[in-house]
Amino acid sequence: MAAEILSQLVVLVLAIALGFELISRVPTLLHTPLMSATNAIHGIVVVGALVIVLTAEDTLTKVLGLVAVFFGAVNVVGGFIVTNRMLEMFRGGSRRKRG
Amino acid sequence: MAAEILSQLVVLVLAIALGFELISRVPTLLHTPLMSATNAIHGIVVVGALVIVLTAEDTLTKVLGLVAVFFGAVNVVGGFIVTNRMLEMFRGGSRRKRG
Amino acid sequence: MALSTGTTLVYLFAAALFIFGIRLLRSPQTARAGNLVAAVGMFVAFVVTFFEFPAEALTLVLIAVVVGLGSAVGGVIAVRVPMTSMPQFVAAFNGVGGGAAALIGFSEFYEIQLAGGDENLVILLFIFFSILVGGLSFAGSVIAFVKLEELAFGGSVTFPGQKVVNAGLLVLVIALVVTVLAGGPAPVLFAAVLLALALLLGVLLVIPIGGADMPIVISLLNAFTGVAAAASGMALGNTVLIIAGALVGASGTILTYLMSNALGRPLSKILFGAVAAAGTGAAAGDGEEKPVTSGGADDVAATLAYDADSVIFIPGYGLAVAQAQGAIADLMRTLEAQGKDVKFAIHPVAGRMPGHMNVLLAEADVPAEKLFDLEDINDQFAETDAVVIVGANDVVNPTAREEGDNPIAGMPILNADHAKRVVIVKRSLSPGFAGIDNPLFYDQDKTMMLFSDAKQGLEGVTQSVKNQG
Amino acid sequence: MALSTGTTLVYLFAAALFIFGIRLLRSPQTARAGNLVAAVGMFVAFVVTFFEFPAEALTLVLIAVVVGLGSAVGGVIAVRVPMTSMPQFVAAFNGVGGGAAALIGFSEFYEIQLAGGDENLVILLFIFFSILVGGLSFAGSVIAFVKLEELAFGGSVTFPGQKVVNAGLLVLVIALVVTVLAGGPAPVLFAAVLLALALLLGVLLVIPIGGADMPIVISLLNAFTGVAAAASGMALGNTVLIIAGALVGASGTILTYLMSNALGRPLSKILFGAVAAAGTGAAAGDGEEKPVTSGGADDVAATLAYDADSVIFIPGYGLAVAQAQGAIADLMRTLEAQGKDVKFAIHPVAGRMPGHMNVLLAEADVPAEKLFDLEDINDQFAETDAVVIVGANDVVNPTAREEGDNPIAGMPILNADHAKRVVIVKRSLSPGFAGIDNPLFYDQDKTMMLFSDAKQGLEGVTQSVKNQG
Ligand SMILES: NC(=O)c1ccc[n+]([C@@H]2O[C@H](COP(=O)([O-])OP(=O)(O)OC[C@H]3O[C@@H](n4cnc5c(N)ncnc54)[C@H](OP(=O)(O)O)[C@@H]3O)[C@@H](O)[C@H]2O)c1
Ligand SMILES: NC(=O)c1ccc[n+]([C@@H]2O[C@H](COP(=O)([O-])OP(=O)(O)OC[C@H]3O[C@@H](n4cnc5c(N)ncnc54)[C@H](OP(=O)(O)O)[C@@H]3O)[C@@H](O)[C@H]2O)c1
Repeated sequence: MAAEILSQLVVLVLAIALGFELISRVPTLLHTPLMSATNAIHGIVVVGALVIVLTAEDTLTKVLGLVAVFFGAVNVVGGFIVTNRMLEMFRGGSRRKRG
Repeated sequence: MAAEILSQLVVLVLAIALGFELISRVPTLLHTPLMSATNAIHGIVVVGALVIVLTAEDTLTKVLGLVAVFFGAVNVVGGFIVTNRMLEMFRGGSRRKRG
Repeated sequence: MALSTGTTLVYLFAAALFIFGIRLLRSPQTARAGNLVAAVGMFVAFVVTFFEFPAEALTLVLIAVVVGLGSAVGGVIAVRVPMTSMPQFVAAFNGVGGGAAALIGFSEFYEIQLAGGDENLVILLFIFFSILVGGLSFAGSVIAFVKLEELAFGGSVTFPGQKVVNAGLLVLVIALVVTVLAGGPAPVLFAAVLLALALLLGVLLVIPIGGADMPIVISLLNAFTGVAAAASGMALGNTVLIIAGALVGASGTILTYLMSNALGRPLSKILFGAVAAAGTGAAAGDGEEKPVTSGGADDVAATLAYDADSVIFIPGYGLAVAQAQGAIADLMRTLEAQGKDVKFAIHPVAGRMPGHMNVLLAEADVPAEKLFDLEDINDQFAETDAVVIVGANDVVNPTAREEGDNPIAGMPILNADHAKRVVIVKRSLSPGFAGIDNPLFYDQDKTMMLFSDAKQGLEGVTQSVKNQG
Repeated sequence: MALSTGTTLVYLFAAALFIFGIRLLRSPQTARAGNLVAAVGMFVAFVVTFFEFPAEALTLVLIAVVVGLGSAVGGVIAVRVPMTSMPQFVAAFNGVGGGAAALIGFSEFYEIQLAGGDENLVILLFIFFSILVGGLSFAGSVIAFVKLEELAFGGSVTFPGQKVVNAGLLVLVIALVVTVLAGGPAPVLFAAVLLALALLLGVLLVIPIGGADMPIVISLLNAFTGVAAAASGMALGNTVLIIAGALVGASGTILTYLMSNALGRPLSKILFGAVAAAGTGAAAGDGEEKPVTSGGADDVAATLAYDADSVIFIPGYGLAVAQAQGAIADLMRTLEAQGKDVKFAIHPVAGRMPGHMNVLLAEADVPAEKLFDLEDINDQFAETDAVVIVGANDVVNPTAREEGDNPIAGMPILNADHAKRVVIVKRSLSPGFAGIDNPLFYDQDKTMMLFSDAKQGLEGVTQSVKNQG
């Protein structure tokens, strides 16, 4: 078990370093879409919530897990669509005309 | 065992991605020192060689391991010193006058 | 909970898609593709989880319903929300994510207690961390949403002793965690209390922050949710949660830093400034009536047509509200047809999100080479005949140059006041986002106010220029 | 070989130091600190390994001796080697690293065979990979070293059917690996043959590559060694090897790409160009004597003192060889004292490593703002009275502008030939690195050759300018 946590820790550290590097010098223009996209990506909690529901031994956990799945789904779907809408406008905006 | 390899694989992939990000836009000026510094860093094989020697069951492996340790030590020590010499010159070069 | 080889590989693939997606998001040309790539990663990770943990039909149905509901809610909101309300809905989506992380942490803790409470200390720490940070992010995002939608808590809400209360809460949290880890009684109850405290902390952290700083706070809360997701991933032993969460946590932190730099507001000042200065709050206007020069569309048109060879447009939030991007592009073309030199000066924080103006003007087919950043154009105002400020306020407010306590002190502004003539198109003398008065309005020699909705006002001016031309 | 918690954490710390070190290396101000940080990481990882795997005294003594020897050899070479021979010694250090990785792979394989040969397939694959890539990198680096030290294999060595031989070798390698994995006979022997083939491949890969492309090849081999180190880390289950190796493998690949772009030589052309064109090799001069205008120090001084208000210096490899950085700085100051405008044009690949000239001139206290990159200065030559080219050749060779097969075709060059007068200080008419003749020498109206060692020549000119001034 300890070995598993340790290798997770290594993964965690590397991913943090990678996260820092990925967003080094982005144009101001893209700050909001990037925030919005990463916002959608942390919707990955929906997977964690799913694991809780799928492995739950107790009803309370299952219910809480389902609430979390709901939350996560809102986060993911809403997040990606909003980001896409923002980015759509960068192309000259012929597709969608709502500002 | 398979689980261990898998988590190593995750680490490998993340480290590769990180390596790519780290060297995105470096000034030409620093290409050679960077090459030289990363050259020193892969001298980390000296640690692998050490592991071979320290865990060797057989004399042949031990000898090969020792050769590898020697190689690794040359790589590490030579690499870092050469890099340092190159970089020393960027500061106006009052310290060392050999070109 | 060691995962199967297949699942681990698929999770790794999903993580790689997230990384690649974020890479693509760094350039405007590839950003949409990047968003799509990340979404595919999400889908893949979601689907494979069902194979890893088989469940009975009822559970699957429940999940399907809940996911359907969540997607519908998220999707409908995301499609409907007007561009100008984006920040608060990003906050909302972020909040539910944080809430999910907190619930995951709590559920996992509960299950561990049911199974006998015997768990690795590090895992327990990560569980508490996800409850705490996730809960904080949830509550903070709710407050941010409420503030931005102007439902309540307008401006900076402070109360005496806020600092002491916050510090006390933190101590309490630490004490709670230590008690549980040391094997104290009623761990589940304690975890529930921890969650409650986290929510309270989230409220207290965000409530004193003024609206102008909200986008930065949202970005910070976004990073928090990432961190909470990574922590819950550590607790569950789930690689894709760890990687995606850590990516967002780290990149969100950097992004927050970049944004606060672009807005000229150091993070510490945003988070603790209002609390430290509790009570001093900037006055939103002193009630006294001061005289201004105001004119109609014809007056403005005359100024532009006869007195100006070079014109700089400064668009702001009001342009977005009035959907006047087409109208301003028309005016640009009309003036150019008369041989005038027209440029746009884009302040980095004009509007309500970075890039807001660029997005709007791109929509109206204003060529990108006509848009100039603050640093590139600020020296040119002195040689410019006329500046037309449309629905912008804070970004041209010379008060920012003054030292002191005002909410925009130190923010770089566009030097509109250096131009020979200034035209300001807005509906009234009411202040902008930062809630402070703008001395530029009252420079009667230089400034002409055109009190109008931005779209109608600009259309009137264009018409009038054409008639006069 | 699961590592203890302490060791894993220390390895992780060392890996973090490598990452942080590389970050610091990206900017000239912090680069030295970055190198130091990485070295500390290396030291930490090295030391903790002894705690993880205790050994008897004899082994420790042996290791101490070997490490001492290796450090001494590496250290002495590194301190002694002149700056101009850096590339070949970087190649040498890289080669031994690759050799070590290959030996690790081979030893690990041998131990596995001794223990019964029962091992995970993935591990075996990584072992073969480290033998193959490590061996290739070793042999390739040796050849690169030999070429750069001009010990043998000058120019591009090719033979008919080289492509076929290479392809055949590759097929053989794959066949070998498959045989062993399928449980064929004599696995250790096969591994040894694999190593031998890897060495052969390394030789064949590098031997056809001309000297001008060597730095890029060294960078590529550097990436290879990183990859081999990562593979051996996978085989040993050693995190720090995996991370450090992968970092170097990936960053080395990018760096190779960046360098080949800076030199205007796509990688595929470098690696396979010579083999494809085997036999066409560029002629190093046609033996025919062509007339040139040559002068002495006084002639050059007169040109500079009376005919030129603006002067551009173009330093090259010869400046480094002659250690004439101080002399050229003196001449600069002397001319400036006479009110002339002096600049330096730095070609990105002048000298023998990127940044070579910047390093040298910094050493001589030439202010950085006098150094101009190719793009920034190339338009100014036409308005410049005199250009003084010191020990440079390829970087001003107009042949590069011609289409065709010559080794520098397509490389951007400094437009020295656009200036009114050109002075070239070098010892003879012999060609530069690329081995091709330079038409600029023979432009008798414009060009004056000063046949001299760069240092003596420049000192003479400086003296003469002072006397005349
Ligand atoms: N870009 C970002 O990332 C971001 C994010 C959050 C906050 N902020 C903050 O937002 C502010 C942006 O400055 P800004 O100058 O763009 O905007 P502003 O200071 O908020 O001023 C906008 C002005 O537009 C006018 N307006 C509203 N509706 C209008 C309409 N239909 N037609 C014409 N005018 C209308 C308003 O005046 P009337 O009511 O009189 O018409 C208001 O004074 C800054 O304080 C910035 O810090 C920026
Ligand atoms: N910068 C890099 O990263 C890098 C790396 C590897 C290869 N290269 C290649 O190296 C070349 C660099 O071009 P370059 O113009 O700097 O150098 P070059 O073309 O190699 O020419 C150098 C010239 O210096 C002269 N020289 C040598 N010793 C001298 C001395 N003591 N005093 C005066 N002159 C002396 C030589 O002529 P004499 O013998 O007649 O004196 C020679 O023609 C390019 O082909 C480039 O592709 C560059």
